[in-house]
Amino acid sequence: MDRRKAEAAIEAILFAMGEAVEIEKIAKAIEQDKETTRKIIYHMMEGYREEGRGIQIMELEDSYQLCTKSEMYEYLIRVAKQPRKIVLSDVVMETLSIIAYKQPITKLEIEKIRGVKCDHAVNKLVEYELVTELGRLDAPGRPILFGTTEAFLRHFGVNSLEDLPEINPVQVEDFKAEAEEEIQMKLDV
Amino acid sequence: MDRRKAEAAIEAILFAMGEAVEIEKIAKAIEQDKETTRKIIYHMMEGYREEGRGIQIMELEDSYQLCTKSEMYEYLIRVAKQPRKIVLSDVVMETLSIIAYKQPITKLEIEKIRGVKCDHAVNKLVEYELVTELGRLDAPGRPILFGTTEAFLRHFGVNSLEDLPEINPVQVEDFKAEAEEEIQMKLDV
Amino acid sequence: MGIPVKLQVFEGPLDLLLHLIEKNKVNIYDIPIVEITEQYMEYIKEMQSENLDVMSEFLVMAATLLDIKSRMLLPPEVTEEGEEIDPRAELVQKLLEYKMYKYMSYELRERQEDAAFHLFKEPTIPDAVKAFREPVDIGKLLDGVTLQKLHALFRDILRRQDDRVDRVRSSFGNIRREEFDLSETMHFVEHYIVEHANCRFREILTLRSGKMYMIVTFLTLLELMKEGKVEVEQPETFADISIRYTGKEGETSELSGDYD
Repeated sequence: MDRRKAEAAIEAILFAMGEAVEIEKIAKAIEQDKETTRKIIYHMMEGYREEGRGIQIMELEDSYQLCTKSEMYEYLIRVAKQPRKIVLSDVVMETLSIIAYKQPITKLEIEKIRGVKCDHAVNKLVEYELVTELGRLDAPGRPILFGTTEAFLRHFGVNSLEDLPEINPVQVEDFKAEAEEEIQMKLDV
Repeated sequence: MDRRKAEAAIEAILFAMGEAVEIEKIAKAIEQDKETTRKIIYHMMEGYREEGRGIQIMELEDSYQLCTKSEMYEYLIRVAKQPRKIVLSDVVMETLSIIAYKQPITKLEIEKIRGVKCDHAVNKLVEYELVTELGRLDAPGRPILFGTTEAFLRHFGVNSLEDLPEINPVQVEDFKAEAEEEIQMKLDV
Repeated sequence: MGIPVKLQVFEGPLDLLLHLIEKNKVNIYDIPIVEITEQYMEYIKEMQSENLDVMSEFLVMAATLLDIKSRMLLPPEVTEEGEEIDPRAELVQKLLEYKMYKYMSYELRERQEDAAFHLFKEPTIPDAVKAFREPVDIGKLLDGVTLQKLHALFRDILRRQDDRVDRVRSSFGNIRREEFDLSETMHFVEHYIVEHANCRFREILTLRSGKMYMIVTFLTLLELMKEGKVEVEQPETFADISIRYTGKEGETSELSGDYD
């Protein structure tokens, strides 16, 4: 199969499936190995980046998904239904960030960090499919371990968990001060 | 708005909508008149045809829709149809053996023997063409009678049903009497 | 000291503590525990939350603060290495960790806002693809399944079914619906009486079996008496009944007809 044909097939697959498709499945469909497939997809991503295209390929861990380019948003909102925006409260966001950075993690561990109960927040996150149960900790009570989902990556524009905004302790200190000043201002109003 | 940008916007719109979009809506979104918009779309259709694309624009009355090219179906099938490994589960195998030995037999009778429902297993066997409907039992509800197919005989290298390994006749007699009594009772009630 | 902000804003005791530290512009590593504790207590006094769960979490922190405060008044404990232990150290670590995730949550929120500009698409799998059914290769499917295996399987099922039979209940026997033909029986009994002219009730009972037969025989006899076709005699209670036919032959059919 030549590259053009393979690219056409991959485009058709990603288009029809709509959701993220694992590299294994794509590779099998075009009868190539994973590495070759990945190279072809990267080449396609390059092609989509050029002008004249309204869509792009998003990489999510080991899966790929087609989506519209962000600069197309202004045209889209005139026609398309606005996607349901998940508005997360501060509590839920805090819980999510703890799960994102510390996964796999149990509710108890989250509560230790936040100093408060987190059942509600975790349940909300599971309901939004941003967080999922990963299994159980081999400890008394066999508590559930939670981790983030593919939807989380998509929602936060993160390609993989390694791509999460980095925690740089020094920088964090500065940023934190800033961020908190902002909150402070908000609270004082 | 230049043509390339307009094409990108239209691609994004058709992609995000998924369904057919009326020309009016598209024209409005890219702030062009209908005629210009149609020309741009025709140009795009040309492009999709020529390049190694897996998708195309379909014209439906005064609407346009993105869809996969039909020659891509074989690849889609490989992905969309989960590579479900077809194996005969124990349940299905058991059901097959019952049908082989007790044919013609109704689902009810199979269920009596197995002690559990067998709809799924029987349906699977029919789908695999190992079992087929032989007719109907002359009893209330006129239940379907099932039996094995020629494909079944062929696979097991059995010339006829009489060639099936024998079951200890005494045991079978006991069993038969039992099974029939049960069925009899059920039918009589 | 007044309460400058709405209390509900604080997501928990750590959140409140961080707020106080920030507000007092103090170093998180060197928390003036006396002031902060005082302010903290002031806050929770105002909270008066009815939600015990929420309140208890704040109270636990209050207890921790008071504990730290009292330990600050005592001579410092030292580790095995001879280093002084700051009673605040654990709290500081907790606060720092919480602060970090709180910050990361703002970072993530920003990312979320950027990512929201991408639109996705529902799956649109063509009908032709959806309708596709993989042809089943029976050979592959039944690979390794021999006739012997099938046979063994069936034997197994038979044995299992046998095991399922309740030994006690199954020995009760089955209740069979009696196939009883009323008019035929009455005919039969009457015919016997007509033919034998003199006979005994028990004699007739031996001809057939079943409770129904006994009952119908007796009823038939009563009917024949009513019609005056027979004379009966029973010397004593429970003794056998002798029957004598007094009617004419050929009248038998009317009787059973009433019961059809």
